[in-house]
This record gives sequence, C-alpha cells and structure tokens, in this order.
Amino acid sequence: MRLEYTERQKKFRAEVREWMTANVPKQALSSFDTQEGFEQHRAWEAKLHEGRWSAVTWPKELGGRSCDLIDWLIFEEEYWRAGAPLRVNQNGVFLLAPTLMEYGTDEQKARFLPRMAAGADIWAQGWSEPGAGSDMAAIRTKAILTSDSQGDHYVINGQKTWSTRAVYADWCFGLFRTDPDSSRHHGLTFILLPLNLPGISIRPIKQLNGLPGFAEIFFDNVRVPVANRLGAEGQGWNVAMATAGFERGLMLRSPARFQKTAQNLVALYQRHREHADRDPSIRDAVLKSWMDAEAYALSTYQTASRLVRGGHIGPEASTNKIFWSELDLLMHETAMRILGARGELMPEAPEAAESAPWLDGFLFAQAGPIYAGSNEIQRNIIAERMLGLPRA
Amino acid sequence: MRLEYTERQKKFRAEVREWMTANVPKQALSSFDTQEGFEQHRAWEAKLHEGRWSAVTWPKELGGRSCDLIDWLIFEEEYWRAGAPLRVNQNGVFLLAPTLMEYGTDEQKARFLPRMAAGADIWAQGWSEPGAGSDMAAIRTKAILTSDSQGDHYVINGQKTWSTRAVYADWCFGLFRTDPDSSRHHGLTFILLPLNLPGISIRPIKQLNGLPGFAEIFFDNVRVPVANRLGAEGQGWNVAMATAGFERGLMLRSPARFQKTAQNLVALYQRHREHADRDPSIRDAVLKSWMDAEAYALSTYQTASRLVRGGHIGPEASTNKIFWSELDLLMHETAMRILGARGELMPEAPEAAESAPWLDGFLFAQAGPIYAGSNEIQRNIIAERMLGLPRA
Amino acid sequence: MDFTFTEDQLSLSDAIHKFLMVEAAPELLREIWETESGRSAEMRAKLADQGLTALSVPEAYGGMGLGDLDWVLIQQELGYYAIPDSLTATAYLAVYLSKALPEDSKLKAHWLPKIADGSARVAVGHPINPFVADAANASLLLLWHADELHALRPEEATLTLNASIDSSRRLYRVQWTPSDKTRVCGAEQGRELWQGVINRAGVAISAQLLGLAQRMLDLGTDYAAQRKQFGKPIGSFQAVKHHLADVAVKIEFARPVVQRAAQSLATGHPRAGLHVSHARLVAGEAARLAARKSIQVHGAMGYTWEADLQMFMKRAWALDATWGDAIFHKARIADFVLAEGAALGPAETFTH
Amino acid sequence: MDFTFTEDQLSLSDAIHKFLMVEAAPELLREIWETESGRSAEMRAKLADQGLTALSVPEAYGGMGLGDLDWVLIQQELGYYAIPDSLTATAYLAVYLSKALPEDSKLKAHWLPKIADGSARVAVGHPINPFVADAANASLLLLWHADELHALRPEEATLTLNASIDSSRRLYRVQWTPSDKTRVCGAEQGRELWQGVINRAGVAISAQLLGLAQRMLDLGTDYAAQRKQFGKPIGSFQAVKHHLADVAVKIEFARPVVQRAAQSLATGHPRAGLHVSHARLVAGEAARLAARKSIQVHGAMGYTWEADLQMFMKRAWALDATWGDAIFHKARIADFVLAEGAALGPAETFTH
Repeated sequence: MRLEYTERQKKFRAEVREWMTANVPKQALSSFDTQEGFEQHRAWEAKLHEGRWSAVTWPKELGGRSCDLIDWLIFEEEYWRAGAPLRVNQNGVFLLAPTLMEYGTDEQKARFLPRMAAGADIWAQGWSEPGAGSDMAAIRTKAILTSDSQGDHYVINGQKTWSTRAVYADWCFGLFRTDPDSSRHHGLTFILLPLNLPGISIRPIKQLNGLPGFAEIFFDNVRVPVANRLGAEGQGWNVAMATAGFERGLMLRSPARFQKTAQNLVALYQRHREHADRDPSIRDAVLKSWMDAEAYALSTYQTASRLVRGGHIGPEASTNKIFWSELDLLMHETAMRILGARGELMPEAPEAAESAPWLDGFLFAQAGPIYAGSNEIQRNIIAERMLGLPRA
Repeated sequence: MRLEYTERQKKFRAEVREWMTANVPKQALSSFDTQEGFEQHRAWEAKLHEGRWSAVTWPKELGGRSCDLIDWLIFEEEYWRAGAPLRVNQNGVFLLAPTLMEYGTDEQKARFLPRMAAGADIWAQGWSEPGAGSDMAAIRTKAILTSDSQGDHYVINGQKTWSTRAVYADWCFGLFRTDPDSSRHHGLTFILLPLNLPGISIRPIKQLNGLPGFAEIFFDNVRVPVANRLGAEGQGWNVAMATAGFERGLMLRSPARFQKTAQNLVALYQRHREHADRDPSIRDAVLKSWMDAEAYALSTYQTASRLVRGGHIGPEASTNKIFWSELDLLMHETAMRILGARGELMPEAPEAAESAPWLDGFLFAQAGPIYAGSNEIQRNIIAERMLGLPRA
Repeated sequence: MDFTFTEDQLSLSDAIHKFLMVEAAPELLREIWETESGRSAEMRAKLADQGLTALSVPEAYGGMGLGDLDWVLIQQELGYYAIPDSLTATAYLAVYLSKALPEDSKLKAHWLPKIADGSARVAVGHPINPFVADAANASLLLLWHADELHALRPEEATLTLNASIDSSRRLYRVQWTPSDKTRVCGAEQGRELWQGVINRAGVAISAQLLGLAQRMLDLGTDYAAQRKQFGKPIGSFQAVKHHLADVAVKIEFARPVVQRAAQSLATGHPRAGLHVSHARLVAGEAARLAARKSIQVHGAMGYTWEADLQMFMKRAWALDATWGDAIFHKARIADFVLAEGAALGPAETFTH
Repeated sequence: MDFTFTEDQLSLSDAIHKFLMVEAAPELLREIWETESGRSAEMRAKLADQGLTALSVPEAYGGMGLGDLDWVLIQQELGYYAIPDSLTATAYLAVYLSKALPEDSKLKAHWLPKIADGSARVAVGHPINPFVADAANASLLLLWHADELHALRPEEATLTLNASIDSSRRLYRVQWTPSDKTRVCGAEQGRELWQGVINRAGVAISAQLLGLAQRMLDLGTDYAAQRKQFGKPIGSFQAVKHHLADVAVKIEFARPVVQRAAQSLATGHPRAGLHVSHARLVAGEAARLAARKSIQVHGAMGYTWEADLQMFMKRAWALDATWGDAIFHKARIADFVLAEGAALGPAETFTH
C-alpha cells in the first residue's frame, strides 16, 4: 500500500491543472439540454480533444493518453476542481467507447471513436422502452435483418424512451430485438445508428426543470446497415451488460464530482452558519456529506488500485450506485434546507445567483436513485449476487 | 373539538395522582423476569386492585371504574408520571380481558376476570410456535376434542414459543388447531389453560439481558376441559384477531410511557450537554424524541376521541406499531450515545446508577420492531389494507 | 376533552373536496401555471361561490364568521389540489389582520366585504419571507415595517419578479417607503398581530403540506398499482409497498399535530407558537418524504414535466420554506424543550 | 498510489481467519464469557502460537516487527470472531508505548519479550475511558497521569469491577497513586505517545467493528436463507433482502476508510487523527446498523441469549463507545472540516 502519488502522477496532475486553469470557460455554459448549450458543450469537447483531454483513458492512437484508472481519478479531480463543464458526450466516451473497444471491429473503431473523441458525434443511449424500464429484458422494438439491392440491413420498428441527450445528439446506441420469436435476454442485438435517418422521429421529454434532458425515439421502418451492428447477432444482451456494468460501477460517477459538491456545501453552510446552527441537524448533515464524499473517493481509489492490478468489478458495484445517489440527495437536500425560502427561485430570478445551481442539482439528484438501474434493483442484486440470498 | 379536560376529568386526574403519590413504591421493584420481582409485581397488582386501579377501563362490577379511553389516557399519564412499576399482568388485563368480555360466557367472565384484576392469576400468551412467528396462521399445536368419563375436554400436543411471562405466570391463553385436517386460519380454537396442568413443561428462554422474559411451552397430552374454550370451536382466528388488534393498536402502548422516556432523555441530555453538544446530531435526536412522543400522544387522543364517539380502529393501527417502536429505538439509542462508555455497564456495576435503566430499555427497544407483528408485516398491512396495493 | 371535528366541519371540507376534484383537475392547474399572473379569474370565482373567500370574514362584513379550526380542514384540501390562488393570504391572513383593527378603520370597512365577495386579492409581506407572493396581482398590500402594519396599493411600490419553481405563486421583491399615510396600526398592537400572522400562515402551510403529502402518496399508489414490470404491478413488490407505507405512517402522525395547532390558535393557547412549529416540522417532513418516495415509485416518469407529480412536489418543496423555514421552526422547538423547567412529559400535553 | 495490501499481508490475515474459524467457534466464546476472568489461557496460547502476540514487537525483542497496516487486517478478524482476549491492549497498544522508550528502559527489556511470547497481559488506562479493561487480569498496568506514562502492577492499585454487558472484557475503576517510581516517561514525550495510543486503539476498534458488522451480516444472511415463513425462506422477501443489502453498502464504504486510517498511522500522516475519527464513525455506524438489521431479520430469535448474534451485538455496542465515543470522534471531524481554509474538495484526499 502506498497512498502517495508517484512523481509521474504528480507531474500529470500539474499538467492537467495548468491546462484547465488556462482553458476552462470563465463563464458557465448554458445547460446542454438547450440547443445553444448543447453546441457550447460540443465546442468544449472539441477543445478538450485539442488538448488531448477528452478521453484520457483511451489508447494514444485513438486520441487518448492511455491513462490508467489512477490517472483518470487524478484527471477527474483536477477537472472538477477547476469547475469545468459537464460532459455532454458521457454516453459515448464513458459508456459506449469501452464496449466498442471490446466488441467493435477495427473498421467500427476507426469510424466511430475518433469522431466521438473530437465531439463531432455526440451519442445518445437507447435502452429503455415504454414497457421495459427496470426490466430491460422486456425490450420489444424490432430490428429485422433484410437483404435487398442495397445490401444487408436492419429494418427497425418500435419505440425507445428515456433516451438521454437524444434531443440534440447525432448518434444513438441501443438494444433491439432481432429475433421476433425470442423472449427476454435472447434474440437481442446491439446496434448503432445516426438519429437523422428517415423514419426516425424524436419527441423531447421535459424534465423536472422544464428542459428536454431525454426523449422518446420512434422508429418507422428505419433502415440501418448491418455494418452498424456491434458484436454478433443475438448477442446484444451480453454486449450491453458490459456497458451497463460500466454505467453502474466505477465509471459513471467520479468521486471528484461529489467531493466538489461537499466542499461547496461546507462553504454554503459557513456563509449561513448563524442561521443554520439553530437547527443542529444541518451541521451534522454537512459533516456527514464531507465524510461520505471522502469515503466514496477512498473506495474508488481502492477499487481502481485493484483493477490496475488485474482485479475485476463484481456485484459490489451495485453498492456504488446506492451510495453516491443517496449522498447526492443528502447534499442537495441539506443545501436547500440552508437556503430556505430562496431555494425555490428559478435560475432567471434576479436574486437566484447563490441558490440556482443548488436547485438544479437538487432536481437532478432526484433522478439518481432511479436511473441506471433503480436502487431497489441494486439492492436486489446485492442481496442475491453478493450475499447469495434466494431469488423471490 | 375541545382540547381541555372537563372538571370531572380533572378531578379524576387529581385522584389518580394522589393515590399514586401515596402508594407507588419508593424503591424500584426487581425485574418481573425474576421470581422475586414477579411476586413483587404481583403484590403491586394486588395493591392497585385495592385502590381499584388495576383495570380502570373494566366495568365497575368487575373491579374496574368503567373509564372511557380518555380517562384511561389520563390514568396512564399519572401512572407513568409517578414512575409506577411495569404491569406484569399486561397480557391479561389489556389483551385477554377485552376479548373475554366480548367472547366469554358469563361463567368465564366471573371465573377469570376478578382474579385477573386482583393479580391472583397472572397470564401468559401463547401465540407463536417454532414454525409460526410472523405467519401466525401456520399454527400446528393440536387440541383434539375428546369425550370420556370426566366429560368433554381437549387433549393438547405440541409446542408454543416466545410466550411472554410464561416462566412464572399462572395461566396461558392461545390458539390451537382443533381440526387436524384444516389449514391456515381455519380450524383454530382459542383456549385458556392453567400452566400447572400435568403434561405441560416450560423451558425458559433467556433474553438479551439474560433474564427469562419468555418461554417455550411443551404440551404432552395435556387435558383441558372444554369449558376453557373462548368463543366457538374453529372460530379461534376471529377471536384472536380481536386480541391482536388490541395489541397492535391503541391499547398495548400508552403514549405516557414514551413521553416519560422523552422527558428523561431531555434531562439526561441536559446533564451531559457540554459533551453531547460536540455532536450536533444528539441535540437534534433529543428534540425529535420529544416531538414524536408528543405526536404519538396527540394521535392517541385523537383516536380515543373517535372511539369514544363510536368509531372503529382500522388498518391504520399498524402505523402505531411502527411509530412507537421506531421512536422507542431512537430515544434509547440517543441515550446510549450520550452515555458513551458508561452505557455498557450491567445493572449491578457500582457506577451504573444513571445508565442501567437506559441499557435495559435499549435492549428491550430492540424487540419493539419485532414482536406483536414485525414492522415488515405492519408495512404490508398498511400497503395492502390501507392503501389498497395488490398482494404479492 | 374531545379531539374530533363537528359534523358541520367535516361535511364542509368533504364538500370542498368533491368540488375541487371536479374543478381543479391537474390539466387545469397546468394551464394556470402557464399564465403570466399564475391566477385564474374563473378559479377565483368558483372558490368564492363555495364561500371560501368569505370563510372567516365576520358576518357583519358579509362573511361566514368561521375560525382557525374550520380553516385547517379546508387548507388540507387546498393542498391536496395544489390550488393556485392567493386565497390563504387574502381570506385568512389579511382577514385576520383586518379584523383586529378598530371598527371605524377604513381598511376594515372597505376591504373585508371585497374579500368576502371574492373581488379583492391581498398580498401579505413580512421579513420572515424575502419575497411577497403575488404582490403584482394584488389589489392591496399589507406589509410589515418595524412591527407596524402598513397598507398600500401595488402601484405605490416597486416590484421585481423573482420567479419560483412553484408556478402557483409569483414572488416579488417589494421596495416601498413607509409613511404615516400607509401606517394602519402601530408597533405595539402590530407585534402581536404579526406573530398571529406567522402562526396562522404556519398552520395553513402545515395543512396544505399534509394535503400535498396525501396527494403525492395517492399518485404514487395509483401509479404503483397500474405500472407493470417483471410481469406484475410494481405495487406488489415489497420494496414499493414499504416506501409508500412509510409515507402513510408520517402523514398519520403529522395530522393530529397540525389539527391541534389550529385548535391552539382558535383558543389562544399560550404555547400556540410551539404547536405551530411542531406542525410545520412534521408536515414538512411528511411532504418531503412523500415527494421522495412518490418520485421513486414513479421511476423515470416521475422525473418528467408530464407526470402530474411534479406540480405537487414543487409546491411542497417551495411552501415548506416560506413563513419560516424548518430551521426557524426547529429553533422554536429547541427554545421550549431545552428551557429550564419546561413542561415536558406525560400529563403536560394539554396543559397551559 | 496503490491502495492494495501485499500478498503477504493478505495471506497472513487469511490464515488467521481460517485458524479462528476452527478455534474460536461461538460455543467456545460462550464458555469464556462465563468464566470469572473472561479470559482463557488456552485461547491466549493459541493466539501466541499464531504469532499474534509478537506481531509488532521488534525483532530484537523476539517479535515479528510488523506494523499498523498489518494489524488492521488482523483486527478485522479479531472482530469477526469477537475474540475475548486482551490481545490488542497487550500486543498492539502496550507494544507501541514500550517501543518508544529508550533502549535501556527496564520496562522495554523486561516486558517486550514476555508480550511477544504471550506470557504477559498488559492493561492500558487513559482518562478517555472511565474504566480500564481487564486490569485485574493483567501482569502490568500502563496508565496515564497528566500526560505522563506510568507503569505498575495491578496489586499496587485498587480495582473495582464494573461489569459490562460485553462479557469479553472486564472493566475496572482503577485508583492508584502516581509517583516517581511508577513514572516511565514524562509529559513532553507522553503527550504525543498518548495521542498515538488513542489513534491506534481507534483503528483497532474500527477494524474490529468492521469485522463484527460483517459477522452480524453473515449471521443474518444465513438465518434468512434458512428460516421459512409463509412457505418460503424469509431471505426471499424483498424487505429482508434490502435490510441486509443496506448493511453490505455500509460495510463496503467503511472498509477503505478504516484501512486508510491504518496506513496514515503507519506513515505518520499529519491528519492521521482525522482519518482515525472518520474510521471510527463509519465503522461504528456499520456495526450498529448490522446489529439492528440482523436482529430484525432474526425476529424473536435474535432477542434471545441463545442465538449467537447477541454476543456480537453486545461486543459491537460496547466497543463502539470506548477510546473516545462517537461524540468525541464527531468533534474531531468538525474541528477539521469547519476550520478556516480546511483542505476540502477533490484533489485533497491524499494531500498532507
């Protein structure tokens, strides 16, 4: 055990810090759930790419820096420390890319990854369907393999929903039922497709904050070339589980994000301490927030160290999801309690400068225990796969 | 709505207060889970009976005072305010007696109730069996109706467990399977029996605190006259549900008990405030304890008022069980946190004077969410019967 | 000792419940939320028709002369239906303030009848709130200044909109100049009056939060009973059942606390402020838990603008922090419980 | 940066785990709990055979010369099996104190070999604890007085037993008279030494609490998998699953905090005290939750003396309040987090 950074790691951190200091926009970008903000964030992805920071864990030849997970944690710490923007291409860079690298052909990697790293293609995900939320194996949208004069292609019919980023994104990945007689986990295939194909229509879904953070995607005889299939026909569930594993586990939520929030919460508390101390539960929640953010960071460093040494993530990844989502709620609820009657102000209100980011985070935190496998599902996984309790 | 006591109620309160002041033992009695303490508590029941305080809600002709529920709440407030002993005959006076009054014959009432009120017979309950805990309908202990020269009687074989007070008690009531071919709620009968019958053996079960608060009762061809049946043959489930309803609902736990604990907790906190305030969660828990004890009292007064006006208790009684058991845990956990390193002392330790009652209460509080229908069962009842959600 | 409502009280609130079920459907709320003022003349007219604007206006001024205890049941209904109207400020708080004025007060004679017939809207401002709700839309502003009560027209003040996530209220920063002309009542009487306003606002909010909690519980229960996953309604899963059961427990034990606080105001109980703060805390907790559990049960659907739940959640979150946030109310509890010789313990619940 | 243990460290703790599984079964614990001293010479001999008494004694004194980081994994095992022996006070805390003394110290030369070979028991007393555990049973008492370190024989003090619910320790009030004869080290060096003891006791307790939490989780899981109600194992009910899953989450996120605290002690990190207090709080929370959920899953059985669970619960409750209760440790967190210019936020986790 060595809980100090190497000289190389320290130099890497210094390099990130220097670049971020010079390049992070001074003015916060608009939300990427607006057209304007989306393009601002796309430009930021391109800027990151210029500095070779858009996908640091990718191999160098694909525009990354071949960072290991410890480097990635350092990068994330500096990224959040600098107050850099949210990553509009998270679905692509963090979720799809590892799957593409594992299951994609060389042609597919060359075709998709460089454009993804550069922010040229922003990706949406297409997992859920109206009848398939927590129960993802209930997918019904069909993609039927067809041959004609233009070659082999899938014809897709059906509907996806809760597709994050889909309102403005360029591409989408998801699972489709290629064997119409199959059921549950069988007969599904992982397919990549551009969102501007004929037959696709997109209906934005407004979130709590009024912005369209996700969308329904309707498919009406949409033709997708067979070359857009990732992995083998009918093997989609296995391919997708790799992605879902990344989403649930280490990769989706870097500890730096929560540590930054905890730090901001301490500062908020300090500014309002005289009032806040009249309710002792506030101070206690502030201390707990810092401790839990720190614990989450330590846990992540420990997991990363294990992975660097060749270990694997098991069902204990489900504990991550529960921990960070409850921590995120705790921190934002506490902030709202400190802000009191100012917490309700919309971002455009003249006196909302201090409170608006907290309200936005508070609303977003509500989704934490729901998306990427609800916390109830995660608790089932822990009980059944980690503790070995019998299924119902 | 009138939230003030009538002159009659005030006079009643004054009468209770005066008697309690004069008669409550200055020295705490030993635990009624010891032979010595059991007899001390029996003597206290007799003393209460002398003052006509042992069963105030019973009709006057049975030794009670025909108190309505509001009077009962007043009585309980004064009882706890005075620091009077726990009621060793709670199973009898509060659980069995209302059922006896509803389902018993005149002979049965005359035979059992006056002795119960006087503390001459102390009652144990016999609901659970090794395979029938939360799932009470799984009862298997058989009571087969038999006729011989000595008349009709039941022959009982099987085993009860978690029978509170059974180690020292005189009588026991419970459910037995009288139709051997029946299953679940059918074919059960409610029977009363003395614990000194031939064929009965009792194995004390030690609780967390080392004292035998409950017992296993083994039945080996135990003969019980048919006159000891309460209600009709095979109707035991309905008869028992009335009792279980009392247990779950209003009667088992008077708010005064929790208000007394909350008051003691505030006093404990005040004595140790300098230390305790270094952890702000303590103070918050103290305030919450007082608020919740008060809320429990208000809720009970509201229910009592409704019942006095002819209302009924429904499935919302399940909310009571959850509320008081969680409150009791909160209060005792908080006290243990305040007591710190002294909390672990056994009652006989020379320096345990302040802490020992809290440790005892803390251990007892652990049972709260478990007995009388676990809190998981209560939540199912609330969801299914109060909210109308579908059964699994 | 009788902790029940009269048949009259229960049947009035029951009638309002049934009325609002028809007249305040979520689709209508959405429409009103989208308007510029956030108010609807039709909705106001219907409330007036039901007598709600006249509820506590003295009979001499065209009202029904009812009191705090009558209001508390009505407020539960206003919460349940998230009614977007300045009814509480106008017909409860402003009436309470006006009633206290001398019989010859112009304010009293002029405004009470207009409140009763539904034609006036009054906004009430006190520094415990940084903003005054619905000030621009009001016919009259009743404002605190150094414990005095002042009355003015919105045109006499500078109003700056500070939009809230709860679109059923429009918040304004109000800048104005107190003068002899605007003063209606001095600090001596005003001090007590403003305490009365804070406490009445507190009970009204608590009751609305109770209603909101119940509505969110009902929405969650309905959704759970219908929505299927893994081949059965999600409401048959124990985790979902227990989420909702926890909400039911909170509501069940908040209700009597809120109703007692109303009665304490009605009877002038010396610890009314304590009772109100207790009510605020437990009702706020119930509403926050109901929001959290209901959105959890709704899954992703609960996170959308389209699901009705969002309106009730936002209303609950916002309301819970006005007229004293939880910190303010917790401090009032602490001041009582931790005072030397505090009347705690059994037998003290209803003492004075 | 590498947050993993070496193969040697892992295989040592694994060997101890397997050893104790056989040698420290619950039936044996019960027997030892019932004895007057609460100690077993056989158990002690077996621990010494495994090298545990010699673990951090320097090689020059017959020990293995291992450190804080090696101890932390062993302590998890001692907790998991609720080992009733004064091993931690003797072989970890007393060794730490002795090692700091000058090479010519009689104490050092006399006692370290005896500790290493398992023949000595040492009790350590500091006013952060009202009582000294196992004082009557010790060969030597190491006691605090005005930041000095004193050494005496139990016979030189008056010991009053204060029995604990945790029968794996016997607590004594110790009355004694400090003198030049008993003083081993002055206040200047002693001050830092005693901080070191508090922190090492803190890590040892945290690790034991982790082990206890894991044991209670395992007991609950086993019970839930076997016990049937309503025709199926109760572990197939979602409510039971989620109770136990919550415990698993707590343990999972307490473990790295505890292990980091050990490493901070090993490397002399300037914020080691903060890390220890953090470890104490999260490990205590995990153990308390494990106790609560495990007893709940056990149902009435968990409330009995007969179920093994009771020993682990009592040990956890008691241990959690020694060497600084949660209030003490929370205060140390607050002192750091709320200080002006505190190093919070990302990139500060491993700074100095």
